[in-house]
Amino acid sequence: MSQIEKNSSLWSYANPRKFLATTERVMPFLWGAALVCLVVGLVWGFFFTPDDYRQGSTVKIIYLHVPSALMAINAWMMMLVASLIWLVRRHHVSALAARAAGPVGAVMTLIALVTGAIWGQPMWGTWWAWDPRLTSFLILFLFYLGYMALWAAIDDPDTAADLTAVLCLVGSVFAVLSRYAVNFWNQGLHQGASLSMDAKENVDDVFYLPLLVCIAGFVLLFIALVFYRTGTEIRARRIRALLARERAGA
Amino acid sequence: MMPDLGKYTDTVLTAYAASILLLALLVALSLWRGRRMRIEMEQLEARTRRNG
Amino acid sequence: MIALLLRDLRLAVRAGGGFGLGLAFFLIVTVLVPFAVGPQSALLSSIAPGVLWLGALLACLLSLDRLLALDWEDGSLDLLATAPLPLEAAVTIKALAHWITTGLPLVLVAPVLGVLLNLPGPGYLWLVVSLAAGTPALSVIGTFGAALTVGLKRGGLLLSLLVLPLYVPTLIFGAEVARRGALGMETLTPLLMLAGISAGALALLPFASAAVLRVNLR
Amino acid sequence: MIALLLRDLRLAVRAGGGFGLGLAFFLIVTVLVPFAVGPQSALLSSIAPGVLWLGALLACLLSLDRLLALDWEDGSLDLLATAPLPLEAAVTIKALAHWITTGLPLVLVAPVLGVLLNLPGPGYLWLVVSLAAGTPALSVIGTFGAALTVGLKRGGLLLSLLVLPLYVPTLIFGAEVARRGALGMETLTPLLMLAGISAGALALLPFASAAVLRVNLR
Amino acid sequence: MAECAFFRAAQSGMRVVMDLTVSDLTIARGGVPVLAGLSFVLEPGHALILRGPNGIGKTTLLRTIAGLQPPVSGQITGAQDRIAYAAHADGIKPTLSVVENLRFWARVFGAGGIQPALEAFDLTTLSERAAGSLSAGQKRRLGLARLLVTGRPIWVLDEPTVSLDTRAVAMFADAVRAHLAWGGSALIATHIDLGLEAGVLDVTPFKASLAPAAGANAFDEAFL
Amino acid sequence: MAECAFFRAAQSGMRVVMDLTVSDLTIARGGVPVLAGLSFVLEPGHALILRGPNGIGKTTLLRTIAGLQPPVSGQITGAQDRIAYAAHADGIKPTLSVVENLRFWARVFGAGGIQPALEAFDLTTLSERAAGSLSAGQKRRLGLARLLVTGRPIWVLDEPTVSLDTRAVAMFADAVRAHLAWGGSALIATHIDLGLEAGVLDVTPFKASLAPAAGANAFDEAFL
Ligand code: HEM
Ligand SMILES: Nc1ncnc2c1ncn2[C@@H]1O[C@H](COP(=O)(O)OP(=O)(O)OP(=O)(O)O)[C@@H](O)[C@H]1O
Ligand SMILES: Nc1ncnc2c1ncn2[C@@H]1O[C@H](COP(=O)(O)OP(=O)(O)OP(=O)(O)O)[C@@H](O)[C@H]1O
Ligand SMILES: [Mg+2]
Ligand SMILES: [Mg+2]
Repeated sequence: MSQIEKNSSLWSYANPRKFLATTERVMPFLWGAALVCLVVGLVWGFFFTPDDYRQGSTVKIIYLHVPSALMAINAWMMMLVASLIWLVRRHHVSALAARAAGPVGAVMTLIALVTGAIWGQPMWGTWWAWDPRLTSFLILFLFYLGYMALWAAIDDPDTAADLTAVLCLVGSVFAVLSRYAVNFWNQGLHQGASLSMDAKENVDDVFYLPLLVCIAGFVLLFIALVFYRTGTEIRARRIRALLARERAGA
Repeated sequence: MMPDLGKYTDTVLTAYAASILLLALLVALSLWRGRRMRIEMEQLEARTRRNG
Repeated sequence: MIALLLRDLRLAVRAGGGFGLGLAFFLIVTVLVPFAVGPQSALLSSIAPGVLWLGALLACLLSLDRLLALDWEDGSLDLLATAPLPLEAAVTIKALAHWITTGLPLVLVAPVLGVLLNLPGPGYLWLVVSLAAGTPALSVIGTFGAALTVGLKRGGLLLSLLVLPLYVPTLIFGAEVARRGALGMETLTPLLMLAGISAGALALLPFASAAVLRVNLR
Repeated sequence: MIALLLRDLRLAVRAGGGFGLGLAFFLIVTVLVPFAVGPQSALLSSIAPGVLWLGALLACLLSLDRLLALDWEDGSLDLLATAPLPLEAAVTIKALAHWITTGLPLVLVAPVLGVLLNLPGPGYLWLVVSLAAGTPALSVIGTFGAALTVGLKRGGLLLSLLVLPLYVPTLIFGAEVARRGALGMETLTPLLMLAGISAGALALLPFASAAVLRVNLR
Repeated sequence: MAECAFFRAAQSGMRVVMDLTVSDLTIARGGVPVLAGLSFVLEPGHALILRGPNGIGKTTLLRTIAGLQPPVSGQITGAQDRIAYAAHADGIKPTLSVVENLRFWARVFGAGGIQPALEAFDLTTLSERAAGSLSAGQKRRLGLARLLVTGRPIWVLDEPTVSLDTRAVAMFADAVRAHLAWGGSALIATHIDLGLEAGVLDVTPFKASLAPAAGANAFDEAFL
Repeated sequence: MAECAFFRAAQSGMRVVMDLTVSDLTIARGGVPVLAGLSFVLEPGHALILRGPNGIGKTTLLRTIAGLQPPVSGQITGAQDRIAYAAHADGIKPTLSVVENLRFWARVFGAGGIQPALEAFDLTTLSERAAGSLSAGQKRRLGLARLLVTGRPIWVLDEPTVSLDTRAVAMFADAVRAHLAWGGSALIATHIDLGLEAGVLDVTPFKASLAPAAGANAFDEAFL
């Protein structure tokens, strides 16, 4: 263990024990902060913002829709980075973090899809339209499903980590390709991005500030969930290793 | 207390209910599995220590 | 390399016809569509290019699971991995054999099936062109999926799940070429994209497939 | 008998999710259709019932090859044939397990996918009813096909080829129920036919399957 | 054909015990007769070892006796529903655990507990392992343990000791001896010495000549 | 690691001949170490028989040496591109004939004719038969004949004589002797006596202890 203490770079968190110890300490704060941001943002948005002149009270959906849509993409990004780290440096924690993020990302995607569909009903008169933004989210959801299914289907953890990492890489390339393909195929109905730097013209401050709080809440929740679930995965692997040794020893 | 959501009451409420349900489900499942793994690991570690 | 290609082709012919079956599936899916959606010929002719592309894609997909799994089960892959041939080459050859036995016959037979679905006149040429440009990508991407799932007993459905989203860009551009062609519209842009995807997949994916296969063999 | 059913269900769950994957394939085929035929919602909604039925049928079809082939390969079928259980019962149980792991989930999830294709309002009920009445026939017929092709290495595509024509009547009546339902028309006649096919297949085909299986085992 | 059946009290209550009688059997594989004119009687409490060079037709013979394929001509009596067959493929599901695999077969054959079977082949420590993660020999032990849970009196075994180490071969021999003592019988094709006290039948002399035989089937024979 | 490589004239021209050296090898299966601290040298012209009870890790060791899986720690030198591996599954295509099967592997390995291989395992009379219609022992003979057409100097064999009758075992022993005489070497895991003059390595003493080892991987080891 001494060699680990000497090693104070960021990589030292790739040690499962250290990772567990550290996250154990910050978990309560993370959960707390996530909860506070979410509650404040959602309550603010739901109770204390006015209706939009065109969309009526449905704008309130934006406080769930946009943060979850952002996190859906960012979760995949995080998985991509974690997969690369695993492939290059072979830190097990990073592979397990990618695995832990998968279902979280999938649920975020699902929330974006569901809120979008519910929103679409009054706005566009349909639950679902083959708009490029919507469509590419559906494809993203399929990538999440495939990624999770592959993890679940393979027994050997290192094999599973390697294969899912490569899938994540190749999948990212194809997800981007799909985005362009879908755009080409159908120009859509969906709002353009308005959360850019000069966003103030598009979205009023009244909506903008609580939205930012909600986004912060989703980000924090994501981090908390991923840390927690990575811990769970580490323990699951430890259980596996202990059981295997016990049996082999018996 | 409840703001007037006009003709979109159902829409907005379903959206909130669905999302919060999904989030709660995710968190609950994570916590449940997390707790199980933690307990199982501690039991196993205690056992292996006892057996050498 | 040639030996491997010849063997794979020979096996495809011997095993009850690697060709025949892909084609037959394509044929039957195409035939079932009118039963499913109803026989109105205007409706059929408007969905014809799409259905043909989708049928070709599914026929490709279904034949993927025998691409590597048989060699895995009988130990040939272990032996190939220890042979002088680099695994990247072996994987590419296998994709090529898959294309010759599945993609190529699909390209050739698609116009005939177009007749069944009332494909509009100018559509035939573009259907063939788009399939010719797109099916190699389908084979190469499929090989990657097969390499991912090779260790799993009957990974067939998982294979579909992994491969289908990867097929989306190819399908979109391919069907777009055929659809625009059938309507007499400009087809250059999607055709270039389609060819680009094929070329890119052909150049890069064999490395991913070989890497994944090595992991699966250990 | 219960032991066999439980084992098959357990195997389906263990093998990376017998359920999940059939569903996933259904989902993916449905999603791919708009990419292939274009995004116009009127067009989509007019082909929706047919496409959903076709998708369900293909998802069923794809999972057939693991229905008996795995048991054949590892020798379980030899052993089952020498066991006290009559082979007819074993085959029926296996078809039932297939329906529970594939047909039933398809029925439940079909309405969700209907949304993606703009299925008209009244169509949802009839889609579910028709799938519930028709999928048992798909499983039983599929088991027969699987029994026919069980000895063949990767009979997957041959299986499709044999089974698809047998699926035609089920598909026609099933899709007809769903289509008429979506248009608000009378559905009783095709529904009765569909139920009749299911009942007949269930009553007679297990004997054929068992007979065919015995031949294949020797 | 006088069927020689008699009653006998056995460990698990009263059972009908009878000989397995094979008379003037001709068997074919892939349409080609491989063994002809084979006759033997296997009595309860006895084992018979089949020997013969590779490709002579031992596997074909065992499959015929197990009822998996019909004989070309000749009679097999006393086999119906009394045979436990084990070959190279032993019906083991890799995703199920050792116990789940065994319990399934025990329930299909309606026989009793699996504990004795596990103990006889030293599988207790492996019992929760997925069968797919066993080594070749461990898997084979599981396949043999299945025989014990069938409760069937006649074991028909095709090269049962493939991949087994010497200790496991001894376990197998013990299991066969116990089975014989209980009143069962065994028919075993093997190339190696099992250390069993058993009759040996070398099938080499029964190799089918390829001249078409006269008889009931001679009419078709030239064509088939 | 001094690599002991030297030149030697062999039957098929000049070849680089060197020892296969395994030093302090630890191997794992399914994430669990099975053998640890194994070292041996296999010189050209020699055979080494691996022995050990079922499940000790022989198959895992052979796969590691063949390069199909990475070792946990330790070195293997002289194996790269010099190994012909043969296991239970012998890569035989049932729909191809015996000759087609052999010729394929001969061309993949770029080696010479298949006639000597056919003759060594008495396959000439079967040469046009589809491999799927062979009996268990005939199939195995075909799998072993493949070794001869690879032209590789080190044979790594996992239970090669399964299903073989005594005559075929003798053929196999002759083939190994000829290979050794030619300057090749062989590493064979088996449970039975092959009648070869060869060193024997019992791997039982190298069974990995399951206490986590210190070393490069100890960093993660506690968890994995
Ligand atoms: C199921 C369908 C839908 C999906 C998958 C979806 C997806 C997305 C995505 C990915 C974003 C991107 C966030 C960003 O780039 O900043 C977004 C933002 C947004 N969506 Fe949706 N959406 C859906 C339906 C809808 C509907 C029906 C409406 C309302 C009519 C809507 C309104 C918005 C708005 C207002 C934004 C914020 C745009 C911005 O200002 O950035 N969405 N949605
Ligand atoms: N499909 C087939 N067509 C023609 N001949 C076949 C076919 N299958 C097997 N044979 C031949 O039938 C013969 C009997 O095979 P069988 O498997 O019964 O032999 P065996 O005695 O079990 O041999 P082994 O000891 O090698 O297992 C063999 O010579 C084999 O080549
Ligand atoms: N996926 C796995 N997970 C855990 N343990 C495994 C896995 N696969 C194999 N093992 C164990 O690894 C050990 C080594 O297996 P291996 O096949 O190398 O043994 P072997 O010496 O070849 O035995 P045999 O003589 O029976 O062939 C065995 O105890 C086996 O149970
Ligand atoms: Mg045999
Ligand atoms: Mg072994």
